[in-house]
Amino acid sequence: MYCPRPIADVYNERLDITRATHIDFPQAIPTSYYIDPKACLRVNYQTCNLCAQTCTAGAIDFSQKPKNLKLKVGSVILAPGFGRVSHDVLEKFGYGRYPDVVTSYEFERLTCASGPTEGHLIRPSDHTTPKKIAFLQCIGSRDVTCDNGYCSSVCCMYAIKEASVAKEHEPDLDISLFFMDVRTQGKGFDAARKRAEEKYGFNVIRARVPKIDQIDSQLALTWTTDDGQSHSDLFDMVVLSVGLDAPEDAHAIADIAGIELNSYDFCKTSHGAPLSTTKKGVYVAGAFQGPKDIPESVTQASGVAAIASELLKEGRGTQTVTITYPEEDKALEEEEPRIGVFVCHCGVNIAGVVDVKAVRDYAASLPNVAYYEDTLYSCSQDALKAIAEKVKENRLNRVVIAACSPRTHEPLFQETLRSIGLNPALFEMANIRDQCAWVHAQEPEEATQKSKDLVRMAVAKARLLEPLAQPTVDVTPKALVLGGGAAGMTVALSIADQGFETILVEKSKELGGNLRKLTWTVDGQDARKILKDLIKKVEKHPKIDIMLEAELESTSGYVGNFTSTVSKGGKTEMVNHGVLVIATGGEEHKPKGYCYGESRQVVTQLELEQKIAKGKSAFKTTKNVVMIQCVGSRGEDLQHCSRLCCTQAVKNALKIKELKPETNVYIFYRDMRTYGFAEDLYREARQKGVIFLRYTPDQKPEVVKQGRGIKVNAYDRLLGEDISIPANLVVLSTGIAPGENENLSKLLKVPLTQEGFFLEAHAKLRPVEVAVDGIYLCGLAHGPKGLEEAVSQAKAAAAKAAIPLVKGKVAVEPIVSHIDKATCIGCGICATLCPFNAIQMVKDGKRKKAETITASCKGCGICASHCPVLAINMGGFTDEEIFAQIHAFSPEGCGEELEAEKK
Amino acid sequence: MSKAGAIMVLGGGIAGVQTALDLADLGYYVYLVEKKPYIGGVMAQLDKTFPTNDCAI
Amino acid sequence: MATKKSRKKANAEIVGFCCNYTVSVEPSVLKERGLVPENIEFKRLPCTGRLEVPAILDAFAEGAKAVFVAGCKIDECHNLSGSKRAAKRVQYARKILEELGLEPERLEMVFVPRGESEPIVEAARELKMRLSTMEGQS
Amino acid sequence: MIIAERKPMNEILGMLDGVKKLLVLGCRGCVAVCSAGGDKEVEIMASAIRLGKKLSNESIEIDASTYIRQCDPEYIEPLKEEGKKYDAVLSMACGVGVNFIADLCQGIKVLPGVNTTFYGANLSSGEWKEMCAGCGSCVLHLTGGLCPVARCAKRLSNGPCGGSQGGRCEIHPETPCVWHFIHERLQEQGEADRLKEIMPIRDWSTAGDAGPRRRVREDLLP
Repeated sequence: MYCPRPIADVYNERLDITRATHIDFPQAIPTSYYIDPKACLRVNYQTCNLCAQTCTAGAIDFSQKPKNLKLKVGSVILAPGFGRVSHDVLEKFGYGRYPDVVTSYEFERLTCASGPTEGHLIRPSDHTTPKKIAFLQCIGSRDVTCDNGYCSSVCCMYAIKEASVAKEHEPDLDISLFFMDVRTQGKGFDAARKRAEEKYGFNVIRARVPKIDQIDSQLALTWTTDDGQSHSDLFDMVVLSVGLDAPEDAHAIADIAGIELNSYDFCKTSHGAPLSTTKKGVYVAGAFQGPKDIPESVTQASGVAAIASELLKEGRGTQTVTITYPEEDKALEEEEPRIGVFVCHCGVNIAGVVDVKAVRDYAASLPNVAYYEDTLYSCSQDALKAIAEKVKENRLNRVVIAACSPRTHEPLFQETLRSIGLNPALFEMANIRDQCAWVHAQEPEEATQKSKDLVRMAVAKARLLEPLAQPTVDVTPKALVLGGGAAGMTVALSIADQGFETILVEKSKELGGNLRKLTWTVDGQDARKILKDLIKKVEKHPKIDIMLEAELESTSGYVGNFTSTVSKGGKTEMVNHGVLVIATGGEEHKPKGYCYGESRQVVTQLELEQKIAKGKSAFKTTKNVVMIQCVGSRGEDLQHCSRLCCTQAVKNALKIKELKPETNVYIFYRDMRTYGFAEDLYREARQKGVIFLRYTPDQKPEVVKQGRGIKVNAYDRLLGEDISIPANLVVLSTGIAPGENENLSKLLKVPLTQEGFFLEAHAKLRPVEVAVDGIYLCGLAHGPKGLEEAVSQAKAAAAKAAIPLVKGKVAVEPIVSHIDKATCIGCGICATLCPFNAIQMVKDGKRKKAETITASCKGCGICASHCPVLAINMGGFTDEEIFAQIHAFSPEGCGEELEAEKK
Repeated sequence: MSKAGAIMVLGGGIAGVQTALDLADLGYYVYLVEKKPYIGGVMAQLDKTFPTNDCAI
Repeated sequence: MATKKSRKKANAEIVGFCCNYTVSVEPSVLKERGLVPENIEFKRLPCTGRLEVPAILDAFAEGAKAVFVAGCKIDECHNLSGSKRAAKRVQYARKILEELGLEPERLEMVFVPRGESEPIVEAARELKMRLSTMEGQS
Repeated sequence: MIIAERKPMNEILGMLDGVKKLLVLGCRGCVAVCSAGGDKEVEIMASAIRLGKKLSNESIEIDASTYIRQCDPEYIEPLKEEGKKYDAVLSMACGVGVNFIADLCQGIKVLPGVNTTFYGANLSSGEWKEMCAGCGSCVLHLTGGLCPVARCAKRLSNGPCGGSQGGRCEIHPETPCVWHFIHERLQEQGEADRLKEIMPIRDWSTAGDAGPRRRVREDLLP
């Protein structure tokens, strides 16, 4: 605050200024002021000292010196992330010369409500709102001229996101996106891209813009499309979708850690062991292993935790510390409700529309409200601390926070209550951001009124809130893994190596799954050797019990205490286990059409691999090979992109070229999605003469039988003509279809995606967990992916599955159903409706009565809403509480003050 | 020699933070090392995330 | 026997002969956006070194009131000496114009950094200005 | 080679008063080499006339053509007929061409497009210097190959005039004195004594002071 030294705000991409003493952003953890030693006048020139003098807490001590710490650790995990593409690359596109050419990072800050412009999208040059924006992809990616030959794997997605966000800010924006290939290969991403394109009407242009020109402060782009036509247009703003580079200090890290780097200065790993560096005990996760997006990073992060945990299982628990919470103040909780209301500005997210101060003052008029306040960012660390203090100071025993969504922030606020001895259930949220500020952005008065309504309702409910117990249950230290493919075996091995019994259930008569059909990995390793080693390890492991030709029949119980029946050879076996991992895989899709099944010369990529495995002799008479991508995928039989086929096709094309260089290989594609380092293979294939031809869904290549041979008819966009290629071999990239997941989905009550793969708990942050606690997910059962990714994911699932096993106890959700036995008539409706099998009918005297299995209950409330005699109450959502909330909404509930205000 | 029960995680971005959380849950003491004055890395600079446009912070 | 056919009348007031390596934006777009005067015609050449004096004179004969030639910067010419040659021919054409009683200022050579469109837009505007000053005087 | 240069446009336009149909006729001989009347210059001339006429709101129809030479009858032959289509022919050849057309092509009005200047050598691109006056009686063997007739301002035959100073010409001080060079050259060759010989009186009749000169070679006659 008092620092006189202004510096560029690096957090805001230098679009703003801050002081040498600053906090980067309100939600920063830790939220304490940081003094930039490079800029501080005191540190550099022995002058100033203003901050130390004004800090009332006396927290600034310039006599502190850097210290070297010696830490004894069992393992080192490298997660330094990625670096920035060099300035020279950006300058080629006018960055630095033309002010309205911005990087994607800058654009991110410009559209952010807490950014330097408070979310107003403006041009840096003249602060006007742009009308026409272009996004240029592959800046510093797929570009050998800057030594970044690889694809950065995330830019296509974030560009679409940034474009969508921009459209949300300025609906009249005209946005063009320049792609070489649209690489949205992630799970559900293709569908999301299509939705965004349709919803926002983006101009998607397939071209690489070589440079940017500026005329009259408008940015001029010129490009050539694949039909040879030259185009140009002018834009108000250009966003450079900057790629992910290796971290700047990659070499220093490598030297210190004693690991090797790959040719692009990322960490060197192999497809069979993607998280292991070249040095034992040092592991890698995230973008340093290769450019990747958030879910992949999160997956690798969990995966690497599993590996470290395997290595150090003997040391587990020896150095941990446990958090203790103060005893609950039961007396205070039982007192007459004293409610504290905190109304959040959320920066300008809420305060920009809703009159926060008016809402706060309105809260004061509500009964039982003993304290009220407005906060800038309630979720920031210092605000949480202040809230805790106010609660204590005013002896509040109920807290209402009017802010954002309880889905994301409720646990954080509940944790705060817990830390000061209040039961977390004595908390209620009113979502005045999503439900008022966002949806009624154009009607500030109404939004404010609605916020008052929501606060009034929340307070009405808060008056009746009761503390809820937080029970824990013991865990059976055993895992059940479904599926004996690469993913399943990896999971089983990891859990077993972490010291827990594991049962591996495989429905076929041998282990290996789809890995059996692969000959080489993408990085050129012998896939058969990887398979053999893996099977050997699994078979030899004393803690792994393999059940072949076995299938799961039923599962009951809850996290920590599952009981499953597995059928094997007509017999069934009961198994008790604490966790379950789904690794049931997927299968290569078998397409219709394309003469597949009619001609022996038409095969799938996996069938081609078998042929390649036989060596050169298998291609003796082969002159022309035609590969067709996206057969059955991306909108034909399968809606999704199968992610791995492009890389697989290029890999196989190169193998054919290696076996017999004179073979002509043609690849028809829609977008070449050789993301990450696989881009190198794509480039190599082009250099070796593989011919790539783009097609659009309305002009698909056709496979026709001609005499004894076959030919492929297609439209060549470059020539602008129909062409016909006589082929000796047509290879179809058919993608990955989900396995027979419906049954298992019903059995385990784990939902599937529209495409038929298992749905994870959160696409970004919980990629290997599912909606049901204690059940984890990995491999092709989750979605199409290559071996490298399947192995990472399997390790991640193993880490997540091991957590309850390690803890030995699991906490049960406090919001569960309670059945009042006296009122229950034993009709059993609740038990039949419960989607989680959490209600059982038990004999109670003469009659049967319903009883909740607390640990299985998810608190969905279906039972309570259907009970004909209202015998079921949900913790935290009792009938009384909900009725109170509803009544508070009615005009009678709002009392005269509202009526008066309306006048 | 008894095995150590502590692990060092270099980098406090989303990968480092997730690793640290999982390791702590798995019973290890974690040293999370970060250059910047805050954790969260680049993700803390993002406004929204693809494809759901969820808030990144 | 090379005999000239009578040309069709074009009504561009300003004609710009542009080297292919200079203006990167399609002139039609520049016109569409009102960045350059309405009555302008761009003639794209592989290199201004290919531009001959008659083409310049013919442009005037066809009704142009001013002409500019935009070549690469002297030391950046893709064909090494193209811009230099063009500059000389422009010089010669200016002499002829003068002999014919036209102000040589109606003809200008501009040197443009590779691929930049702005100097060309500026040249077009500059000539437009000159024309209006000249018309104001006469 | 014969050197020529384009006439100023106002002079040309003056000649063309009332001409409605014009042939601009170039020559691929000397004038093409000295860039005064070859194909390129013909094009420029045609365009310049068109523009000039347009500026004075007159109309003219111009065709352009270039002959291999305008000083040989066989090349001019076609003009006899072709030329009748035009009000005038503007010859871009040297004066020889203009004359020859006037001689051979009855009823065709021929106009000069260039000024014929001298017999010269190409010093560098765009730079010529007179080297020969075509006087008809060469003494170059006596003067070290340097012509005093063409290159001495006074056309002296027996050494420099009294005004030559420091090797510069008295009349054009920017021009070196050719007799100075002749002296140096002969000295180099060890023949300086030659300068002592008095040259016989020149027969200036061959220089064309008595009407057009004509030469006949019996061996070449048909």
